[in-house]
This record gives sequence, structure tokens and C-alpha cells, in this order.
Amino acid sequence: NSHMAETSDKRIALSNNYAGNSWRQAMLQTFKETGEEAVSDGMVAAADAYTTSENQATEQAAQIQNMILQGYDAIVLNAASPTALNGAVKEACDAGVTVVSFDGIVTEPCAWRIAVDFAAMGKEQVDYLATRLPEGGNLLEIRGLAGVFVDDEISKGIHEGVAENDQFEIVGSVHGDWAQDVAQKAVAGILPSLPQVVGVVTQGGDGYGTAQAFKAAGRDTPLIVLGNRQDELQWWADQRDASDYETLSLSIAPGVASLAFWVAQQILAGEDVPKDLTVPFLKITQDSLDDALASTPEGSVANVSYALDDAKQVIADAK
Amino acid sequence: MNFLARHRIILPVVSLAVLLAATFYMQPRTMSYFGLNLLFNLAVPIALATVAQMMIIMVNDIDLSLGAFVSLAACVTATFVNDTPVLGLLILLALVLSYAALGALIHALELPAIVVTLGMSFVWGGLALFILPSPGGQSPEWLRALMTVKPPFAPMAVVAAVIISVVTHLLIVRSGIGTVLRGVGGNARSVARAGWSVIWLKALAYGLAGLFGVLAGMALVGLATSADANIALRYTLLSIAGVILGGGEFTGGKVSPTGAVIGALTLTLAASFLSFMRLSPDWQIGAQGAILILVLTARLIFSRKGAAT
Amino acid sequence: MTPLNLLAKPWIWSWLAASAAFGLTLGLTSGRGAGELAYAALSFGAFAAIVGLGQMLVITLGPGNVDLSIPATMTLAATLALKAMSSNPGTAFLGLGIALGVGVAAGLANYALIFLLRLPPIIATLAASLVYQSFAIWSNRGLRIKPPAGLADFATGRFLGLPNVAWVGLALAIVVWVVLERTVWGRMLLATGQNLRVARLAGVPVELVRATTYVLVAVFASLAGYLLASFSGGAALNMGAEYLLMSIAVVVIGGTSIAGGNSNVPGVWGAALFMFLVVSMLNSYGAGAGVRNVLTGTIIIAIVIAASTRRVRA
Amino acid sequence: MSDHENALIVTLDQAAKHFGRLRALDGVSLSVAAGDCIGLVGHNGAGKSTLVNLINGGLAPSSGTIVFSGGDTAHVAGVRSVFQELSLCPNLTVAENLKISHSALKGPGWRRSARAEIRASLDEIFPDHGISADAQVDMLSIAQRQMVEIAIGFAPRGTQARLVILDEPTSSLDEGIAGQLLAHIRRFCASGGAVVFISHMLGEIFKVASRIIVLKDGRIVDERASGAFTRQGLVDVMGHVAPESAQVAGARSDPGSEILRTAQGLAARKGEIVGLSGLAGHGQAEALAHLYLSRSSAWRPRKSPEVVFVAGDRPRDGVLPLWSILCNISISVLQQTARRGLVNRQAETAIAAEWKSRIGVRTDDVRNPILSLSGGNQQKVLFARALASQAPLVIMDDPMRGVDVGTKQDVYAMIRAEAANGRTFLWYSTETEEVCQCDRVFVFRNHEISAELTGVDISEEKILEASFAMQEAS
Ligand SMILES: Nc1ncnc2c1ncn2[C@@H]1O[C@H](COP(=O)(O)OP(=O)(O)OP(=O)(O)O)[C@@H](O)[C@H]1O
Ligand SMILES: Nc1ncnc2c1ncn2[C@@H]1O[C@H](COP(=O)(O)OP(=O)(O)OP(=O)(O)O)[C@@H](O)[C@H]1O
Ligand SMILES: [Mg+2]
Ligand SMILES: [Mg+2]
Repeated sequence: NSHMAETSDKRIALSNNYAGNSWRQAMLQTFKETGEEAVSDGMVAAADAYTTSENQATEQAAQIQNMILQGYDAIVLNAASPTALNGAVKEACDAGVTVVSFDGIVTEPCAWRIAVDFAAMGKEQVDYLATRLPEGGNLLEIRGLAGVFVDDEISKGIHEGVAENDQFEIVGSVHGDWAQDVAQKAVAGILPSLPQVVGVVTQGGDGYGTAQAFKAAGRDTPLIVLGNRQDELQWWADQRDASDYETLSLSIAPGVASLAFWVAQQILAGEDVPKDLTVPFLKITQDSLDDALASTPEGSVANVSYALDDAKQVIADAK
Repeated sequence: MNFLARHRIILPVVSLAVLLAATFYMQPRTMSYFGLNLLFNLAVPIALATVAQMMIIMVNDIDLSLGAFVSLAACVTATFVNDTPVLGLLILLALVLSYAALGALIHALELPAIVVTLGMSFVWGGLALFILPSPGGQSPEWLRALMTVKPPFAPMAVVAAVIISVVTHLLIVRSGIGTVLRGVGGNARSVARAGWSVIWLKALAYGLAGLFGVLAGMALVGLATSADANIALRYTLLSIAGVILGGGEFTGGKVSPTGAVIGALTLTLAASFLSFMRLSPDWQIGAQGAILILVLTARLIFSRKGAAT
Repeated sequence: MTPLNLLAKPWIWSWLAASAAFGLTLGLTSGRGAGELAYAALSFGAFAAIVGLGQMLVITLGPGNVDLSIPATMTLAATLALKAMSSNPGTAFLGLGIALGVGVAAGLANYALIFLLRLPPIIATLAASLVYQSFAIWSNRGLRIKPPAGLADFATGRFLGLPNVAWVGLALAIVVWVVLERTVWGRMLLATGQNLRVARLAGVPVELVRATTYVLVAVFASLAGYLLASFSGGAALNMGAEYLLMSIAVVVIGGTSIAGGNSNVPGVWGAALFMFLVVSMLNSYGAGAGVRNVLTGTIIIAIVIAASTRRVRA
Repeated sequence: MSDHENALIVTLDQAAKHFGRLRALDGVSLSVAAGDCIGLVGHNGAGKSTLVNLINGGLAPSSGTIVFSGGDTAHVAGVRSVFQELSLCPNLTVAENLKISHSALKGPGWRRSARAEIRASLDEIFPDHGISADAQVDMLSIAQRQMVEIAIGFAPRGTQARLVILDEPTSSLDEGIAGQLLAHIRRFCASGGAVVFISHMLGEIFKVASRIIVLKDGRIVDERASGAFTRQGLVDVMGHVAPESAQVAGARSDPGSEILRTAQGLAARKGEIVGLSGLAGHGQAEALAHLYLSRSSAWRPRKSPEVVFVAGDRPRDGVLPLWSILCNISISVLQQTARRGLVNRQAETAIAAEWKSRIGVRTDDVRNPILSLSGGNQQKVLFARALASQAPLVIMDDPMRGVDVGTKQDVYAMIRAEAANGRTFLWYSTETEEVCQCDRVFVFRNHEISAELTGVDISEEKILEASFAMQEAS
């Protein structure tokens, strides 16, 4: 590999803003594995992960500033806010640090973005429901954490989808904070006042809790679009075996951290990389369910890890 | 009476100095104009928020809504102040006044401040979500320029910290009205007996807290360039910790503005210090707790020694 | 007791508010789903009530006493318990033992910081909670392990029409009530809460009282964590997050004086139901997150004003 | 009264104050003119503090009028008060506390004027006070705080004090300093100021007052020039039949075995009443607190305590403010009467009822809140709390602060009786008269015991001598 020599003395850091759920843990794990391998292969000099204690932009901004001081050559960033870190990101760029944001991307022009089209992810859920439930009906929307970019984007996509498929109506909307227990509680609270619900659109991490709430209320389980957590997939498989339950599960793969790592390495290696890259989201269908379940550790999230070649492919596609 | 009890400020200063020395040692790059600015510029809004919390603690109350309030002020700054400055500043003024009114209400109805502010944290948070349902807005140019200014000799962060602590020291420790405000925390009844209207004094203390909270929100936007509804939520606990680290006490009106600013700097520095230590991500969160405990323990050991001599 | 007398009871307001929220939610469906809603409120209210009872005991210790490590303790206890049980049948009591053990250890650690290092409780428990959070991450890396089936069935099951978790919460409330009203330890706690120095000079073993209180709150939190994880199908690292403000809110909305030395058990349950029902109500009316927050905050303040002005006049 | 009609400062006409059903003050008419030095006496709960609060505007009268001649409010009319419970801001310095009461002090340099003013006032009233204007109040002893508060009361503060009301100002002062205060009051009145002086120490009243007003159950029952009263006559009017001398005579039976000896040298025998004396702030309270803390545990609950404590500083050390009188008394006997950790409510009620009548707490129901009692009656509750327990050693930290003469006699007798039953008392008092009744007295100086007196050696002169020995020796 011709670029290898050029990045062997470079140091890359991961700036992560939150570690409190299985998705983030899987992401950290993937980054660790990718980074350790890259270091032992002599591809880079260091690949360190940093996590802030609270999910807050201010804390992460300070973390980025520290990384500048620590002399990292590149920062791989999952941002708490698309805009509130721009000040710190600008400072990093000015100091000659390469910034590659992914999942939670930043809008600062000097940074690279590995984006998932979250709005499309929301819309796809409704489109899927339209194929499964042609006569439509009432939907329940589970949202994420209020005031966060991803929540807003997915929700926008969902509402766009509902506008196009007017046989559906969203009769209730609750915030599940991407957590099973919060979603369970919120759904349990709104269900008694809802008419019959045929489908649930979600944001990931909340499908299992939603299913639990429906069960506890003694209601028929509607068609719940899931979010790739192992417990969701397991529940889906159980339902499928028991009653031919069929649905769709989609979410961004935590392994995108390894993609971002390799993109950063490529930029450091002098590769000409466009500022905006996209990764597809990881979709699990009835057919791929068993494979996905088999490859996902218990309690974790369905994942794919990206290698250097995948990164090169993504870069090439974007050009 | 011992020396340290008289000069409560010494211990916070020493903790900060020790931590700073350790940071310089770990990461010599920080020992520069550029380094110090990066190390401390995000401490400026925290210092302002800590001063705001101090105003409340000074009158024996505690504010659990400060983080949400600073977030709201930040949202207003990044939207209204940027787009329609006059309206924006009027809204900020209204926020300050509503804080003052809250203080008056808490006093007049003898409500527990901790509960009212807990309720208000929902209210401020909800209003912030109205203004910015998803992150965005933009810092006004002048504010961005102010927060990134490069003064000669010392970086902006250091200059700002000095200015904040001098101004609040003059206001709270030296001035007559500041003395009366501290008196409210020490013994509100005797202040009332001396003919002061405690309700006005409480409104003033809360109003000052609101003012510094708004300033914190503005400073934050100037640094971050934009805002969101959750941007400063952690300032609530951070500001309380900062006041205590700075030698303040929860009751009795014993607070020190300079200490509060130093406490805020110490907290910010502690987080950076840990990041320079390159701990495993599992333990990075726990280490922040540990360092908080350590700094406060150092204070205890010193004050014991001080008492013994 | 006349109705007016009843209004003077500080706890009545949380119950009135809970009933109003219940009624308004059902107004939307003209009464349909009342049983469902009550059942859900009792299930989820139970967790808030259990942590609230613990927080109430600590708040009773007097100004400045509060436990901010409740969320972290819940998470750590649940994580370790579920890891130990690793979904094996018949391990429910092992898990319970581990959870309670975590509670005792966390409580002792919190108190050690407060007593030995003389840290203000707010700071001590805040700092300790960060450490517990790290322990939870380190021990399990956020994996969600399912509770054993029997335990999950218990946590989501019902007895005599009421959720089992609500029975646990009710039983604890009665125990706490008896302890406060009838036992010597309860009296000593109330004395300590009014004035620690006075209590010490009156012969109360104040440090023992404080230590047991801090252990109790952590044990309650760990029990709540254990039940919650069993109820919702596994522990998550952020599962306790919302119980930080919640635990304080249910105590004060329930009419317990933040100044210490006075506590209010029935109010905790009323407030726990209210906190669930008010969100249900606002969700049912389709309020967005902004409106929901503003109204929740306003209602909390209104209840506190109503409860405290009544008390002054009475 | 017509002779100084022009110089009237305040006039009360049928002023009354009711707290619910309780008539704390029941129609009082009174006027104070320049040059008056009024001694106000009455039993605990007679309404003295309430009267003061009406005059200084702290409470609004339920009926009747209060008219100031120098302005609309007490403040403008130059009426100042020194309150029974200390009311300084402990977190501020002495000079800053003056600023609180002197709102006209403004602008840069206010601190310097405040320092000068308080220093001048302290120097004038208490020569050699040794209090720095920059000392933080919570670093001062209780006596020093009282001195500061008095000095602030008399300080000019922009206008000139016309009437200073002193509510038990000497309760924490030793005799020397109290003497300085009395001298200052006489000078102040002679120069045209007026003073209302409240004290349970009748000697002080006779020393300063030109006129004595006796309050009883919220009414003025007598008002005469002080020369027209005898000490006994005054006590009679106040409604108590007390012996002329405070001395409770009685031959002591054989002293028992020694049950206490501290490193500091404090010692006591079974059944003995041991007094601690010396100037206020010389370590007596500390020695007692230390002794109590070392003989009781903050960790181990005990069925029957070895030692109990009677506090003098009620809000700080004694009263549990949210509770009823009953609970305040029973806290010391809870563990003794408890069964399996449960409170024995019958025993508790019985004990409270017994002590209410034995010590004469003025209340119709022991279930009333303790804060409904006057200061002196709260103090009786604290005595009841201690004596109800079976502890062999009773520590009393200046417990007679604010207790009226009649009650004092009752308590003295009770202490004697308990001592005869084998209890030991350690008794710190700022009143030498009280200390002189003890079987043995330790005099403190600079946190050390400077003399141990027994039998006939116990006398005011000997105690004073031991208190000041240093100065004499040098
Ligand atoms: N805030 C109040 N609420 C109810 N009762 C009160 C209040 N303040 C005073 N009292 C009652 O009014 C009566 C007069 O009290 P006051 O304090 O004036 O007595 P005092 O003469 O100053 O007694 P002492 O010598 O013990 O200080 C007492 O019976 C007391 O219990
Ligand atoms: N409950 C308690 N817990 C801990 N320490 C106590 C307690 N009670 C008293 N003390 C200690 O005992 C000392 C005596 O108290 P106090 O405040 O009466 O001192 P003082 O009035 O200055 O005494 P002195 O007149 O003897 O100089 C205090 O300094 C305090 O440290
Ligand atoms: Mg009185
Ligand atoms: Mg003393």
C-alpha cells in the first residue's frame, strides 16, 4: 500500500459524546478493534477514544480543544450537536487538524461528513408500512431525544412519508429517548387514550419497549418498525416463529466509526476526499433476520465493520 | 481564628495552581497563549453560570434550573438577538426580570427554591424547545468577534476570568448593597428588622443571577457559534460544584465570587487534565468524579492542617 | 376530618393533581381505557415511588441532604444483578441479593465521602455517581442482558388486579410510614433533620441515623433498578437518568418539607402517579415536547404554591 | 408626665397583640420620653418581648395604637432595638453588620466610616472590648456578639438614637461587662436618651432604671419610680413568692464517690453540684461540650444515657422547632421506654404530663408546638428533657438565660432534690450568684482551670479574683 508510510506517524482520536447505550458501546468497541489493528499494522501511530460524561455539546467542545492541544493529526467525531461544535471544529481546522464527523455530523465547512440520510430512514419506514398495510390506518410515532438533530430529521422523514401516503394518520407521538424503558413508559401512558393502532414508526432502540407496552396493555401487537438492537431482533424472531410476524428493522451501523477512521487515514495520507460522503443505513429484513441475529452479540446492536477498502470504495463513489 | 478560615480564597487558588502545574507538565503545549486560551475559553460561560448560581446560594437558595435557563438564553441569542437585535435584547431583559420576579415569588410565598427552580427547569427547557426544536441558530457577529478576540499579553479566556471576578468581587464583597445581600443569606430576619425590604433584596439577587445566566448563554453562543435546547443543561450541577469548590457554602451567605470563578476554571481544567492522562474510555467518566472528590479532599486536609497550627 | 382539614394536609395536593390529570386524559376517550391507564400509572409510578421514598428519607435529614447518585446506583445494581443472573432460571434471588448488596455498598460509600471527607452531600453523591457510572460501563459495556423469565414475569405480572411492582412499592411505603411514625429510629431521623447539633446534644446517635439513611436510599434505588430492569427486559446504562429529577420532584410535590425534619409518605405515591399521568395527559392531547415541558413545570410550581399557602393559612 | 411632654418619643394606647386565642399583650398604655430609663420586668411569657416588637414595628398590634413623635415609623423616630435572640448576620464582619442597620452608609469608602463608627461605639460602651471591626461575627464568642449588637444599637447611624430597647442584653454577659453596659445606659439617659431595659436580674434593674414597669400576663400591673420598689416588693408584684435570697440553704449530706475527672482537671462526685465560672468566653462552654461529646456517642444508641445536656443557647443547641412540647421532652427517654424499637406512646405522654406540672410549663396542652412558648418556658422544656432521663450526670451550659426569678427558684430546688437523689450536676453560669450555690466551683481563665473552690471559699470575691488573677499578678 503506497500510502502506508505516510500515515504511520499520524495520531487519530475519536471524540465521542455519549456512552450510555448499547449502540455507542458497540461503536466504541468497533473503533477500538479497528484502531488497535491499524496501530499494530503500523498504519497509524495512535488511535485513542475519548468519551464525555454527559451528552452535551459544551463538554465535547472542550474535549476537541484538548485534542488540538494533544497534537492529534485527525479527529473522528460523533457530535452532540451539528452546529454547537462548529466553533471548536473551526479551531481544530485552523490548527491543522483533520476533522471527520460521522453519525452526528457537524455543519462547519472545514470538516468532512459521513452522513446517513436520516430523513430517508424515516420515510422508508412509512413506505414499508404502505406496502404492508395498503388500506392504511393509525400510526404511533416514537421519537428520540427532544431538541436533538437526529430526532428532528427522522421525524421529518416520517411526516413526509405520511403526507405522501395519506391512508396513514399519526394519532400519537411520544418521546422514547432511544431507550427501551423510556419508550415503554411513554407508550404505556398514551395507549389508553389511543384508538386502534396498526403501525408504529420508531427511531431505533425503542421498538422492544414499545412492544412490551402493547403487550402489558393487552392490545394486539401492531406492525412495529424496529431499530437493529439485539433484543428487538430476538423479539422479532420469537414473534415470527410464534405467529409469522413480519416487519423491517433499520438503523445506522455502529461500525461507521471504523469507516470514519479509515476516511481520516486516507485524508491524512493525502488522498483527495470529497467533504460529503454517505453511508447506507443497515437494513434487516425478514430474510436476513436469522443471519443478523446470529452475528449480533447478545444485548448489543447489529453491526458491520468497515475495512480500508470499504472506505476507498465510499470515497470513490462520492467522487 | 486561623489564617485559612479568614482567607477562604487561598485553597481554591492553590488547587487551581497545582492542577495547572500538573497540566503543564503532562502537556507542555498548553503553556502558551494559544494553549491557555483553548484550555480555558469554554470556562468563561461556566464561570458566568457559576457566578449566577452563587447569587442564589448567597441568599440560601439553590437553583436547579440554571442549566435550562442558560440554554434558553443561548437559544434566544442564537436566534432573536442575531436576527432582530432589539427584540432579542428585549427578550433577554424579560428573562432577567422574570428571574427577579421568581425570587420575589419564592420569598413572598415562602416557597422552597429548590422545588420552584426544579419546576422552572421544565419551563425554561420547554421554551427553549419552542425556539429551537432542533439545533441551529447563529451567533451574532459581534459576539463571535468578542469571544474570539485576541488581546495582547493574555488570552481572552484569562482576561475574561479576571474581569468577571473583579467585577463580581466589587459588586458582592465590596459594595454596600452586596454586603446587604450577603446579610440576607446570613440572617434575613435581622436584615428585615433593620428596615430593608427582603423581598426586593431577593428579587435583586435572583435578578443578578438571571443577568449572569443570560451573559453565560451569550458567551456560550459566541464560542459555539450556535445553540440548542440542551446545550447547557450540565451547567446546573457544574455551577453548584463550582461554587463549593470556590470555597462557598450552601447556607449562611458565605460565598466568594472570585472563588466561584476559580472553581469554574478548576472544574474545566480537571476535565482537560483527565483527557491528557488518556484513561480508558470506561473510566473517563469515573475519573471526573474522582478528581472532584480529590480536589475537595485536598481542601479538607489543608483546612485541617490550618486549624491545627 | 372535615374537607377543609384535608386540604391543609400537604400531601392531598399531589393526589388532587394526579386525579385531575387522570380525569382529563380519560375525558379524551370519554372514560374508555380507565383501567388500562390506572394500571400503567401504578406500574410506572411504583418505580418513582420507591426511589422517591428513599430520597424523602434523605431530604428529611435536613437542608443540603440529597442523593444525586440514585440513577447511577440504579444502573449499577441492575447491571451487576442481570449480569450475575445471565438469564438463568432460578437466579432471581441471587440477583436481588447482588442488587441490594450494591445498594448497601453505594450507600456506605456515599456516606463515607460525606462523613470522612466532610463533603456536602450534593457534591459527594454527584461525584460518586460518576464513579458508579464508570463501574457499570466497565462491568458490562452496555450489553442488555435479559432477566430470567420467571423474574420478568413477576415484574410485569399482577396480583389481585394490581401490578406486582405496585404491591412492592405500596409495601415499602407502609414500612417507611410505620418507621417514621412509630419507631424510635424514625423519631431520631426527624430530630436530626430539624437540627443536627440539637439532636446530638439531646442524645441522638446522629451519625448512625445519617449513615443508615444514606444506605437506605441507595438500597431503595438499587431495588428500583433491579425491578425496572426486570420489568423492561434488561438493564441499560442510561436507565436511571430520568429518576434524578423525578426522585426529588415526587418528594417535594408530595409535600415533604425541603427544610428537613418532616416527611410525607402518602404524598410520594400521589406525586409519583401524578408525574406519570401528567405526561400521559399531555401526550394524549398531542402536546409537543416544548408545550409538555412548560406545562409540566407550571403544574409542579402550582402544586407547590397550593400546598404551601394552605399550610401557612391552616 | 407633663413635665417632659415635649420630648415624648413613643406613646402606646391600649396596644394589644393576640396570637390566636392567646393574649400575649392585652391592652397596654405606656409612653416613653427623652431621659426615661424604664426597667421592664415580668415572668417568662409575660409579654415583654412582644411589647418590644410592637414598639419597634416588628409586629403590628391587634388593636390599639402606637404613635411616634419623631416620624411615622420606629426607624425614622430613632427607636432602636437589641433583641433577646441574637440578630447579627454571622457571615459578615462587625463593620458590615453596622452597615446593615445603617442604610444611609453608601458610596465608596463606606467601609471606612462603618469601621470608625462601630469602633467608636464599642470603645464608648465597652472600653477594652478587644473586638476588631473586621472580625467576622461567627468567629466571635456569644458575649462578644452581644456586645457588638448593643454597640450597633447605640451607634449614631446617621441620626441619633433616641430610644434604645434592650431585651435581656446581659443574659450572656459576665458581670464586669454587664456593669460597663449599665454605666453606659445611665450616661445615655442622663444625656437625654431613653432606654427600655428588660432583664430578669432585678439587681440590674434597680441599678439603672428610673421607672419600673411590671408586666404580668400581658398587662401592666404596676408602674412606679424605681425607688418606690423594694426587691421583695417587686418579686411579689411579678406574681411569685420567692425567698429574699437565692441561696437554697441545706446541710449537704456526705459527698459520694468521685465519678468524673477530666484531663483538664474538672472533677465531680456523685450527688454533687459543680459550678463552672469565670469570665464569659474563657472555655467553660467548650469544656462542657467536649465532656458531653466524649461521654456520649454519635454512633451507638443507648438505652439510658450516661450524661444529658441542658442548653442555654436554645435555637442553636436545644429546641427542635418543628415538634410539640411533648416530643421535645420525650426525645431523651425514647430509647429507655421503647419496646422492640417502637415508641411507647403511653409512657411518653405520661412523662411529658408529669414534667409539665412538675416544672410548670405554661401551656394548656403539651401537644402544642414548642415555638408557641416564650423563651423562658422553652428553657423549662429543655430542663424537663434532661431531668426526665435517668442519666447520672447532668451538664448545664448557662441554662438560666432568660428564665424568670420565680422559675429559677423552682429549678434550683429541683436541682437540689435531684442531687440529693444522687445525680451530679455540672453547671456553667454567667451569674456568679448562681455559681455560689454550688458545692464546688471551678474558675476558668484562658481555657484553663485557674482555681478550684469548695465550701466557704466559694464567694463572689474569690471567683472574681481567680478570673482576673493574671492581670493582678502582672
Ligand atoms: N409568634 C408567636 N406565636 C404564638 N404565640 C406567641 C408568639 N410569640 C409570643 N407568643 C406568646 O406570647 C406570650 C408572650 O411572649 P413574650 O415572648 O412576649 O414573653 P416574654 O415576656 O418576653 O418572656 P421571656 O421572659 O420568657 O422572654 C407567650 O405566652 C408566648 O408563648
Ligand atoms: N454538637 C456539637 N458537635 C460538634 N461540636 C460541638 C457541638 N457542640 C459544641 N461543640 C463544640 O464545642 C464548642 C463550644 O461551643 P460554644 O459555641 O458555646 O463556644 P463558646 O461560646 O465560644 O465557648 P466559651 O465560652 O467556652 O469560649 C464549640 O466550639 C464546638 O466546636
Ligand atoms: Mg422575651
Ligand atoms: Mg460561651
